[in-house]
Amino acid sequence: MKTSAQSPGNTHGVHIHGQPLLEMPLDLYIPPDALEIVLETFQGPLDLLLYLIRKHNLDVLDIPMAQLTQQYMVYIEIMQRNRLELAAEYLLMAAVLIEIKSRMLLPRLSKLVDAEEDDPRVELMRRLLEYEQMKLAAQKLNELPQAGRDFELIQVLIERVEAQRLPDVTVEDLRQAWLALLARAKLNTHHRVRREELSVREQMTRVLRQLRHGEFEAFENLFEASGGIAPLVVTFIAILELAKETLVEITQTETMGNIYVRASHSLTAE
Amino acid sequence: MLGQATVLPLSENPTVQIDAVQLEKILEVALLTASEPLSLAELKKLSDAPVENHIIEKMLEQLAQEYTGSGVELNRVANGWRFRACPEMQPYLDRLNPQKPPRYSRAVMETLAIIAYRQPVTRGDIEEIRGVAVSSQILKTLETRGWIDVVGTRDTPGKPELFATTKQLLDDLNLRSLQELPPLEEMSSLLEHDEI
Amino acid sequence: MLGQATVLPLSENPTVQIDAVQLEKILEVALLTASEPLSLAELKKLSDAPVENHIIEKMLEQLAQEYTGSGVELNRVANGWRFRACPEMQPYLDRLNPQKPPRYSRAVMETLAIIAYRQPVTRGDIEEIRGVAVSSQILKTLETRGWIDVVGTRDTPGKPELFATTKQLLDDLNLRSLQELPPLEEMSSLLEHDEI
Repeated sequence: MKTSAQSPGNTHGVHIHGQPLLEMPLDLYIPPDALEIVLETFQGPLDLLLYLIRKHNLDVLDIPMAQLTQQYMVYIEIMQRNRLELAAEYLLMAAVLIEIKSRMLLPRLSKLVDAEEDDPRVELMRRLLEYEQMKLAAQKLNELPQAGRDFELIQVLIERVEAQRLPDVTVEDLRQAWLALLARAKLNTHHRVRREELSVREQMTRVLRQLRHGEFEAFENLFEASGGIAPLVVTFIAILELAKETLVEITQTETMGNIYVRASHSLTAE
Repeated sequence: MLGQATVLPLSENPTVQIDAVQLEKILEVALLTASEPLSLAELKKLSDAPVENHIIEKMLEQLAQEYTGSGVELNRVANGWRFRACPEMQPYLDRLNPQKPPRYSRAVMETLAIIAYRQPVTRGDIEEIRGVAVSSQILKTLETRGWIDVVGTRDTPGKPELFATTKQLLDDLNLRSLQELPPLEEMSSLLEHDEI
Repeated sequence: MLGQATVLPLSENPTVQIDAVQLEKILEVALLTASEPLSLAELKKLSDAPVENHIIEKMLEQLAQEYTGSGVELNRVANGWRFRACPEMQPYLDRLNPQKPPRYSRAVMETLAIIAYRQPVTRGDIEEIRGVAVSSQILKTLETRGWIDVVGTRDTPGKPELFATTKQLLDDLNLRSLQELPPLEEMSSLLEHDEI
């Protein structure tokens, strides 16, 4: 595993900004700034207690409560004197320590009870060990290489070179659009939506398309004979409709002569 | 791509020793991880010892060469050098990132519906039915898509163009003829009743 | 890395013909371009014909092998396979992007450790172990990073939320499962240790 900036060498001592904190004079003058940094570095009363225990080489299984409590109180006092924002947890822990200490002064009432179970320090010991375990786990976790911090991820560009993808449309979309129009048209009652044969419209378009060249086209050429009678009728109606809308011109030079059709205006744009 | 790197004369100054294999490896990784093209100036920062431009360029060309035939290519672009996936890999990559196709706006769809059901129609007809102006952009969108075209002009003042739908539209909708569109009768009956 | 691909028996079904060289090339490009790890299920989509998992896995292992010694490695992480730059390349890459992501505070890391090793846990559980209040900011930091999320609530008064770590955390730490996290220090070793 890769080592990181966090000192992995001595994982048990208290580290302040990566440096093991070996000296913490208890009764001597401490530069207030340094102390502030130190105190802010503690993660809470358990962290401070652990520091004191490890620093003074105390036995976690047999904590000398008087000594520990006294040292803890020194820190609390310094914190208060420096008007550091003192979390309530620190004061609560002070109370816990004093309580344990006082209970240990009391004579054991029952000799039947197992000494260890009766030890008022057991719960504190359990908490200290559990916290220390997690504190060390956090250090190790932090030493694991992290994406973005200790290694980069590969990401090669995908360049979308093809034409922009066009929307898909289904018949249903078209139907919905039409329905929306009708719904709106219904609100504007003055607007008339005529019932009409779509096939006629289709034939109108077909005929117009055929006449796009602008020249006269023989009338009969506009019909597709292959489809049977119905399409012929529809085409005929379509041509009449086009004439009515003055979209086509129908001419006949002589009676019974050939009928010619052409678009009213050839498309100059085409 | 490792192992094929040849030793290049990295500098005219013989006292500066640069590990060409190592530098090419670093250039490759930097280019693979970069989110933007890397300029020569940036790439030069990767070398422990000063390197001249043409040395770096030669290395980049060699690197590009090594990737020839793979699905990835090293390109020189305006801002520098960068890797990209070859365009022909796109169909495969699209399987992983299915992009949702964009949708046409309501205005576009309604215009298309009017042209489909009322063809041939002028822009004025469409505006009358929709009750709002139809922007040129909408008609252009549909024309570019090949779904509508101009089939004539109406013999009225201004000679407005008549729009109709194309066979392309039918193909794209998987229809054989306009008659296969949802019938208008159904629509009108909906209108007569009180649903919607 | 092209050219060294060998032909693998791609399917037990001999009628299905798959171009192994082509498929390996596609896998490589897909992995190089992906922004997230790709699962086997996703990688299988890249094949034109159905391929079995173990064939794909064999190809991926071969691909990983081909990159050995380069500055890039193909890893299997919790969410699948992905390429990353080797950590030893980081000092060079940092020259291009000098601003490093901030390191997390001890409070954040301890909270993360408790969630990782004791999950699922409530905020109350975390506070009990740490002996101090856990600010919402800490949990938010971890949630925003995508490293933890709420997996449920405990059936106690107040219905506190239960936090757990995500696959994203494992991916970012280049791990396949929670079991690959560093083992917890044994309680006994904590007790024995008496020196500083």
